Amino acid sequence: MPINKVVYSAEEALADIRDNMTLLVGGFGLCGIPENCISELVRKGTKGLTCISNNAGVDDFGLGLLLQKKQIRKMISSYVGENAEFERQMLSGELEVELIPQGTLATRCMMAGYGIPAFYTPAGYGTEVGEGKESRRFTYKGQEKDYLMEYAFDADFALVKAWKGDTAGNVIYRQTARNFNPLMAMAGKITIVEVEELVQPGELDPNQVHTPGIYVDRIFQGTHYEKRIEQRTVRSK
Amino acid sequence: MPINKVVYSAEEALADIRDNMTLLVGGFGLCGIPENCISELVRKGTKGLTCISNNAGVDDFGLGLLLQKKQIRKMISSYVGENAEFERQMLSGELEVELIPQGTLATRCMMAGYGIPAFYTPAGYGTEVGEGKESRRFTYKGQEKDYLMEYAFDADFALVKAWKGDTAGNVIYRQTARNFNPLMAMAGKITIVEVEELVQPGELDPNQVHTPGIYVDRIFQGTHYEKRIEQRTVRSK
Amino acid sequence: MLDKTGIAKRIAREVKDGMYVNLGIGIPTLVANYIPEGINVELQSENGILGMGPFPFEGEEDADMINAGKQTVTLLPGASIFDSAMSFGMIRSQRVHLTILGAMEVSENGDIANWKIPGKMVKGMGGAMDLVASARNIIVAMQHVNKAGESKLLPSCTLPLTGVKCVKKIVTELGVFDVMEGGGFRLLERAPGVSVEQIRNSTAGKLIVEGEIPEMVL
Amino acid sequence: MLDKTGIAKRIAREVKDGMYVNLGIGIPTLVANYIPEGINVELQSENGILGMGPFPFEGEEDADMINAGKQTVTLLPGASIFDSAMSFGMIRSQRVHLTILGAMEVSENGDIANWKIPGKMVKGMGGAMDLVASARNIIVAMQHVNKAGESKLLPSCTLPLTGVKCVKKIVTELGVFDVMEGGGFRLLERAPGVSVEQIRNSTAGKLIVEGEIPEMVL
Repeated sequence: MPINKVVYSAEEALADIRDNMTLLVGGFGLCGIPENCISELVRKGTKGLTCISNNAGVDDFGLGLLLQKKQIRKMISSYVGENAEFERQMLSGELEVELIPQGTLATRCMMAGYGIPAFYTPAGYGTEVGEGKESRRFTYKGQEKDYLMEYAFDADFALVKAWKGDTAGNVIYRQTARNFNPLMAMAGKITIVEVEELVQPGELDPNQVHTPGIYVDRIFQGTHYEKRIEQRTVRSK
Repeated sequence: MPINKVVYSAEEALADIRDNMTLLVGGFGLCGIPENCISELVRKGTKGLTCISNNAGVDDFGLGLLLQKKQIRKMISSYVGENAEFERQMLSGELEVELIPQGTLATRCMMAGYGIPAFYTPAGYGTEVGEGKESRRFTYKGQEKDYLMEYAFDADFALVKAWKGDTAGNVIYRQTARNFNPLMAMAGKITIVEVEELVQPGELDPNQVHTPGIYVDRIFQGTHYEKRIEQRTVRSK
Repeated sequence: MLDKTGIAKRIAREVKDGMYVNLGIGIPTLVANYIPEGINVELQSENGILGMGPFPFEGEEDADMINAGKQTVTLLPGASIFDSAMSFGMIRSQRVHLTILGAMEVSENGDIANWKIPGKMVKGMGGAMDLVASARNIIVAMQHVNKAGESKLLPSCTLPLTGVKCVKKIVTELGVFDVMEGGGFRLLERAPGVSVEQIRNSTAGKLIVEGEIPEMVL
Repeated sequence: MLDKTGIAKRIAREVKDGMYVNLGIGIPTLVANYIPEGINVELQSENGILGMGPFPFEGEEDADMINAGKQTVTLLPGASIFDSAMSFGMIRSQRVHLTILGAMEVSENGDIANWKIPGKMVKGMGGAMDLVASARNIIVAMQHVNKAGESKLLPSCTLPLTGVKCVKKIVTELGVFDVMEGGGFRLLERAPGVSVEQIRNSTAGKLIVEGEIPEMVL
């Protein structure tokens, strides 16, 4: 039998998340966010959190729910618009914010999962993102260019949303709800995945697994997904 | 319409591969090797090649076919057993060989595809693999450890074998024939993919594409796949 | 003078057959509507799409299918989905040929500022810093002057930079400009009804005008 | 004294419920056969498998489904396939808990040599250098002495190293040894019928014998 990663609720999955921990939270805007994990953090009332997440949700959904309750001490993100409470807390100094380039954010997660402590990227060189960082000139594929040294993230937990998963922790994401999720799944010291559908080992095609179960410590079937759309844009038939 | 990457033969695909170029060649042992591309290199008689490939084939198959014809000047591999002609050429000094750890080989391909010129890995630190390389001590996830700096590969062509691909260059690999193929597909200045089955855009599930077409410059349907097994191990019913 | 649509139309002519293109939010997004028939290009969206299609028909929106502007979109045949690391991997490795984005300021050596106004609410750079540090070809679509009437084509940027020496071309309501290797905005085309003099008056950075400057034909 | 099967059986007892394990070629491969019932472990093969199963039934071999030893294998339910970069990613990030591999020499500070004999044909390190540089727990399965009768447990290795200060435990035909932080092979168990004296005579490196050493029960 494969190693069983199933827990029966968000409450059980998040039981050992304590105040002042650092969490990686998957999703891009409101797409592919771990709704059940976020609700459970609100319920628990965990405080002083550092959240690494591409965005900060909207006022009344996603990480915005944690901001409302002042549970977040620091956000590490690439883009944080669309959130009035966020803005208020940031300008008043209640909330610490570190903004980093989106590709750097994604890659720092991946490198954590790949056991690579540091790497070089051109993003942010010559800007205030590069201030205080080591830089280095490389000639690569004939182009000479300056790069910043960036470090892999080191976070306590990763909270990840996937589409389907099996009890061994193998998961598949759906469409652009993939985004940062597989990267954060590899990066947490402990990785918790909530899925829309939990299946038995053998039901997923091994060839099509996005995140192998070895990266997943706990998996549970989420409930009541709202999957809110941030910008509903359509054309007429 | 998506961008069309189809060429009609190995001959057309490899037309501009010239003597003394550097090629990334996918496969692990004889599993997932670009059989049609290798045959075409034999036919063309291209000489002085540097081949980056995990292994060097066997005497009469895979890259062994190029070794027989003395078309390879240098091999960059992690493991090169199982090949008498290889051994003869290496010991006589006709063939230059650079051995590097398998994970470093894989990661140097991936980094090329990710535009990251250099990264740090612990593999080979304190061994002769580390001689002449920069090393550096990092504390990551609480462990202090020494790492070597390694560079992304810079190769002229990547020769890749996939299972199914569409005309836009999106491809899917099958089982462990995946191995180095998706990594090398990202790493070539020009990437050539041969597939067992070429399909129309829309026939592959976008969610399940392993290598997006943007990394593929030319794709063609291969023929006469032998798919030789190196070690046939079975149990009785 | 060009309106936003005009700027988008003019930029669409820079999009060539076989290109992978990343379009920023605002005017750049409009460019997709004016790519000529018969030109095969694929749009990349940095949240993980290659082969992005138009907005969905009403009632067919999928919360799991959005673009980098968080708008619901569709996929075209031959599309693929990937994670954010691979997305920026293809950007950094220059497989994405062309990036079109907006700017608050561009300097005559190609520096760009488009993410932060000190003292105001800062929303973040999103993927812009990765894009401008990576793409071989970066075209800026923007208004020539800001709301206070000040030129946005400057000797050097006053706002915090997004990237250095990266912008290759600028299209504004007044004209089309190449950013020169040695510094300076070389005027290539005037917008309909706009004079070189008008452009000169609105350009604070070094303007290079060589020979007769044609009026743009859209 | 243990035969190869005995060494494999003894090592199998180090495999605990919930572990991801990478088995090298040779004796380590045999370990899979002796993992106790009721213990759920998953085997990782560095060419890109998690959840590797036994050899296929005759006639069911698939050329696309091999292990790192290039042998045809099968997958168990819950298996997954991935590329070589991710495979070594999970190794380097220590999600693979236990690596079991052979060696030509181990030194009393945990250095290992198992890939190269100068002057002889060199086949390469394969994935061994990545594995030993990464895993938290590395167990070596080997003969105690080489064909020339010389000890393979040494004060320091004479052959080119595969990795430094990484081996945690050694199982040979003579016994089980912990490699100590401060240096030295601490004898934990004697193989059936083997005396401490025999082990001492076959061990060139510092041997630590504290108290009564139990004979192994298989």
